[in-house]
Amino acid sequence: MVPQADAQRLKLDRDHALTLLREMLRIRRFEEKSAELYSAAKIRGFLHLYIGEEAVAVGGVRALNPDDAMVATYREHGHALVRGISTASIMAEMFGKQEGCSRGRGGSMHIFDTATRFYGGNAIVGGGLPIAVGLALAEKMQGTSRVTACFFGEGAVAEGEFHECMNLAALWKLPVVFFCENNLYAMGTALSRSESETDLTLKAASYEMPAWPVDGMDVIACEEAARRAVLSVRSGEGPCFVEFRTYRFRAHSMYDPQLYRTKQEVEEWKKRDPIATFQARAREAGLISAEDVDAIDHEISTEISRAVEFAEAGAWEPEQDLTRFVYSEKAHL
Amino acid sequence: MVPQADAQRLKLDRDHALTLLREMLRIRRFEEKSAELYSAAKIRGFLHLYIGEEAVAVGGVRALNPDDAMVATYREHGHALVRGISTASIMAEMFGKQEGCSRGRGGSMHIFDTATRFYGGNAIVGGGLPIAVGLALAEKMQGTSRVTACFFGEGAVAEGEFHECMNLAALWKLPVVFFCENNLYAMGTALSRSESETDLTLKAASYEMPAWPVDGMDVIACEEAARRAVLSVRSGEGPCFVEFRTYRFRAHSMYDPQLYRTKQEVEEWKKRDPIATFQARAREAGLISAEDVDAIDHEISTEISRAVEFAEAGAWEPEQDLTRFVYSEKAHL
Amino acid sequence: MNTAAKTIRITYREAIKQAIREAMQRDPRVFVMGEDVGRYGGCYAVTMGLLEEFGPERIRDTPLSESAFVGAGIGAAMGGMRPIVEIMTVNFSLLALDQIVNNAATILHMSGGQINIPLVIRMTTGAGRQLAAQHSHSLEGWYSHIPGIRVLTPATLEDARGMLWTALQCPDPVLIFEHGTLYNMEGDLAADAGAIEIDKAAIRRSGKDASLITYGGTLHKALKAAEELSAAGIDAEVIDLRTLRPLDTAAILDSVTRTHRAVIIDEGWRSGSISAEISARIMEGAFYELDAPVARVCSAEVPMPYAKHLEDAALPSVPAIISAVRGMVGENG
Amino acid sequence: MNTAAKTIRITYREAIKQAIREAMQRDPRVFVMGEDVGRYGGCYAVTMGLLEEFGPERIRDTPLSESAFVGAGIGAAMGGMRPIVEIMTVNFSLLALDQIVNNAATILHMSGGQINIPLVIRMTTGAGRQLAAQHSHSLEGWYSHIPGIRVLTPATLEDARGMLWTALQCPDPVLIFEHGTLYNMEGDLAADAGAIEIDKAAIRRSGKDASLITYGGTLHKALKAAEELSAAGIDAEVIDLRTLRPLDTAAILDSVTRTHRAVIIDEGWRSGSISAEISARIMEGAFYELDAPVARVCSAEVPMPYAKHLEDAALPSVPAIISAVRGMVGENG
Ligand SMILES: Cc1ncc(C[n+]2csc(CCOP(=O)(O)OP(=O)(O)O)c2C)c(N)n1
Ligand SMILES: Cc1ncc(C[n+]2csc(CCOP(=O)(O)OP(=O)(O)O)c2C)c(N)n1
Ligand SMILES: [Mg+2]
Ligand SMILES: [Mg+2]
Repeated sequence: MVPQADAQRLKLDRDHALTLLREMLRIRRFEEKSAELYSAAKIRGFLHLYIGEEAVAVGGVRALNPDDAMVATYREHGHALVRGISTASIMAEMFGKQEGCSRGRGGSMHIFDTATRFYGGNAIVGGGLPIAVGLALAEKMQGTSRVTACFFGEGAVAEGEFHECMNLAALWKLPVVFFCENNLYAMGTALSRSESETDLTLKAASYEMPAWPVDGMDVIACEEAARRAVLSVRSGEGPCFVEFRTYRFRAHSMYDPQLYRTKQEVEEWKKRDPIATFQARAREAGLISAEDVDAIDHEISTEISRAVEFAEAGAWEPEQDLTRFVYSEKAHL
Repeated sequence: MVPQADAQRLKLDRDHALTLLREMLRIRRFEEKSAELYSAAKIRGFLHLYIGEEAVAVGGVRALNPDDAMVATYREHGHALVRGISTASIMAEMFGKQEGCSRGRGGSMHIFDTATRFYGGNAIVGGGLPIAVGLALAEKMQGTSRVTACFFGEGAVAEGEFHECMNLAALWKLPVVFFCENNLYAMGTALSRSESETDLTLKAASYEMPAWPVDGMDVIACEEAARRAVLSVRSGEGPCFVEFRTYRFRAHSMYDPQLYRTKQEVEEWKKRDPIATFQARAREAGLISAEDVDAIDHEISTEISRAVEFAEAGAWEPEQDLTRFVYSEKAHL
Repeated sequence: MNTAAKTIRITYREAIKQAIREAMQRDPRVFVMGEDVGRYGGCYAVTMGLLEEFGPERIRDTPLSESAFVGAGIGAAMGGMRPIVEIMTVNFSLLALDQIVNNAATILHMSGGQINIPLVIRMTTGAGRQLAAQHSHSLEGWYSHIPGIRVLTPATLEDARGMLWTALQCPDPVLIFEHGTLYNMEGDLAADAGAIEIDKAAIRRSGKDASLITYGGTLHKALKAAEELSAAGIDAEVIDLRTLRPLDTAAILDSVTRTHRAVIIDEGWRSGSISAEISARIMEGAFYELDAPVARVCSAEVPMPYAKHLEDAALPSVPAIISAVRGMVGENG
Repeated sequence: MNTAAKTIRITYREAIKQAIREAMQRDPRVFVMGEDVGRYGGCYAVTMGLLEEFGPERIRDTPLSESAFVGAGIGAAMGGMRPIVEIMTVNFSLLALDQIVNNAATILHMSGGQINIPLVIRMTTGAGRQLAAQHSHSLEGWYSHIPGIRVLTPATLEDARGMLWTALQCPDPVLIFEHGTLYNMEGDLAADAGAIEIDKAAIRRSGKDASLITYGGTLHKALKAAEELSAAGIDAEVIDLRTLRPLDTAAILDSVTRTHRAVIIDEGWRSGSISAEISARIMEGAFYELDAPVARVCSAEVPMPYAKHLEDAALPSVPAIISAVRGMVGENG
């Protein structure tokens, strides 16, 4: 099922290695800070951490061109950061401030940014898939060569919308790439308890859609698989499906006693931490040094503390503006 | 994928042949009469004829035990007749009379009969599938060995509910058999215009569900395939999927100019008329005679004219009873 | 100018088709997507012939996947197109409700005003054709509970012809409900009839004794009732709401302030129908103007029965409207 | 007897859990099915511990397939079971709406009274926790538009403990809406508290100057407002509707006939909310008793914003209730 085009391994050079590490670390530190701010009640509502899955967003989003479109879920801080939405505007959004990328109306689950064609942040499982299919349809009808990437968790595979969207995309050969983040659990429900067939690539195949799995803890493998898929989609061959096999290190959201899995299982997976393993690999390969890591760490923590200051300093949207944006303020587009 | 149990061909004897012919002819004549009565405005609303597909209902329903349950679609006259609901009460239902099996509240699309465990008659494409899954769940939880049969058209395969129900049934190994009536069209939409993968058995396989196709114009093959599937389901091996490859000779409903297919295509299929071909086969095999056919014809036309008289003579439910059956009249069950 | 005087004989169905044709000719971003809109010609023949004129890219037959193609309409609208999504009937729109309520209606707001969804969704609504409980809903009033969408109910040839283009210019999602009993309504329409505003109610008959407030399929029953009442010396005003969200409260209060009596006619089930909202707004805005309590003539609270006499009894009728008005004009009148 | 005097300290969450436990102990046909009800312990921990007590057959974790498992609940109820289906939140119930509206609510009627659906569906409703636009709906009033279902909104410990059993005895589908902000509400409950009737409203505080009519999450705001008003010498009565379908119109009219003034408090969006129906019924049944027009305090018509100050501004508040009452008691008071 794997398109052969561009099948050779990525050549990893120093810059590339530094970038991958920096992107993954930014997500990790950003979310560690977010968890802290949640306990401090600066961030409220639901907060879903991506910690452990960073390689997927980094590999997947980097495979896109700046003018491609993307759709994600409520667990989308990582994707938004890699896509280039500013750390400050995302943090301000989670604070509920007017300076947030969604003016504080969306919060953690609803990050939107037209500048980077980031179409959310959707809190209904499976709810973003039809949107991605429609964005791809628009590209096709307008004759562009742009691709739409749709990130979603393996839990969404059980939803009827997954089925309808896979079929529609394949039937119409739309330029959409389905990036399934299989972290083995949908809240507390293990994949084996929600799917009669747990090999998700077989499902994709039943729509005649090329599909392949990839180690979601290996950022290089993720980027390769994503680039291969995006290339195939961009070449007009219709949609592709990539299953990223990954794992969520933290709770599903901030209230989750995690009765459904053992500490030991979590510890086993942590040995495959995408950041630690990649860092070790890159060090061994002599691509990066301990100083590089310190420099990146420093750079990131500065960026994040600036973001927090920005969010703190932000303004609350005036209460009298409550009902703005229910209907458009422009009469025409 | 074909369970081996009971895999040998059915032995066809004279009685069996007479029964199959009688059952198919009853449906054919009943619906020809219904079409006539529709033009005479005795029957109103939507009327979906099954003409051409009789072998499927005859084979499929005969495979069930009297205490098994079944669910069908708005194109269900045939299934209801084979199941043993009286011709008179079905005709009265289509007349909208109180003597109808659903008291005239349901009409052609909503035939219900608890005595034969016939759970409708559903006019939402795919809408009956979850009900069938639930009926099967109830059987399993109550430890019975009863099976639930779910008939639906190939158009329903595109609905999210199909996907959710196939997975749930397979995941929980429920005693439900999916009988897909693939007549190649969903109203005017050819299967190839609605599915990226047109081999429906492959879809079933993606849920780890045994599935096989059968010639839906061959009543013997239909009965064999259905019996094999029901046997496998009853033995506790979980759900099965059978694709009956058939064809609708008439319009989708009474208003359909049939712009989407050629007369020639229809004529080609009519050469495979399940009744004519079976009759010829049975005659050749010396199992039935011309006299038999005449006798059956006579018997059926008598039954149908009696049914029409019964419907004509039926009463209109009193208007003051309009809001009965919105809520149950018994306080408890 | 004298072309303005020219009129053509046309049906409601044809008026909608001409509006679609004109929109597609004027704006290449406009396309139609839905079940059987192409080869079949539309389940109510509204799009008949458009496939031949515009081709399968712009007149898109979809699989039976309501949630996916409605959601794809949302995505396509975000992506720069101007989709007209046809859902065959309101009954099936429930399968797409999550996309309408959780995405179409919320994304402008959740994105802090960044993302518009210029989407038009058309669907048939209403009862009166003996289609029974699953095919006879009137949910347009129910939909109008949802902030973020607009709800239109064209009841005249002018509105059938003119509301669509204006809806397509609107930056927000617009739902258009076409009552199934109106398609064959024939009359004279100005040859140059075109776009028409979509947020004001209209007085279809002016009168001084009572206000009959209605919309869609029941407008014509209200007009007939007004005729008969005038024969009896009661001069009723008939208000066609035209748009259920936003409601033209000013027009309603203005009429009631002149007539001091109001009867609301609504095909929706009485409890929680739009008629309740109208009554509440009159309570809040014209209480001291009322000579009698506002009355409602709605559908009986029953899943629609198939039998004609029961369906007739369940629906608002001219006699019911007349007696409601008489009852109130009797009182301190 | 003195056990009746005994009370226990309990939360709303725990009261529901005890009701479920008791039902499962008393009736082997009762089982719970929904997303994460088992291993996770329920998204709001209502079913925590029940898996261990009753096992995975009766505490069934389902895949993310709302339409299928709600429909399966309908089928299982037809098949002799007494399912309690948990939909995590009302927001996701939209994915199952077709099954609820087109099957659960219609089948008793379409089958002419033959087939009952003794199904209970529980779901969390309401806002107040900064969950933003896709997780903050209050649609219980909207659901009560549908004939054929019953809608319960327990707002007290007694009702949380007692309504479920009575609902399970009901031969028709019952939807129970639990407001998310009530789960942690703690108080004293009679040790022998048990089943309680489900079709009468209750006076939670009697008063003579105005009727505050409400239900669910806003009951407690209304009671607080009544307290503050009494300090100001205004004696407000507080009616807890308890059941939104069927509405206890007699109780509403009786109260208004005594107080001559009414304010309806409803967390639903104002237009087309249940508050409109209540106002309309007062218009129709107690118009001449009113000293002032009925007022409504509802949610602002906006997809719920994430930012706390905006969410607070969007929801009914104690001050808003107080000023509505004061405004009216001023008038001809
Ligand atoms: C339609 C719907 N049902 C249920 C939920 C509640 N919910 C939120 S996240 C989640 C788990 C989703 O799991 P998965 O798709 O694997 O994504 P992950 O959280 O693992 O990244 C559930 C059940 C929801 N948001 N939407
Ligand atoms: C959810 C839904 N969408 C659309 C329709 C309108 N409709 C009625 S029958 C039909 C075609 C169904 O085709 P198929 O499932 O193949 O069954 P067949 O009519 O061929 O027996 C359609 C689109 C419907 N009843 N329900
Ligand atoms: Mg997951
Ligand atoms: Mg078909």
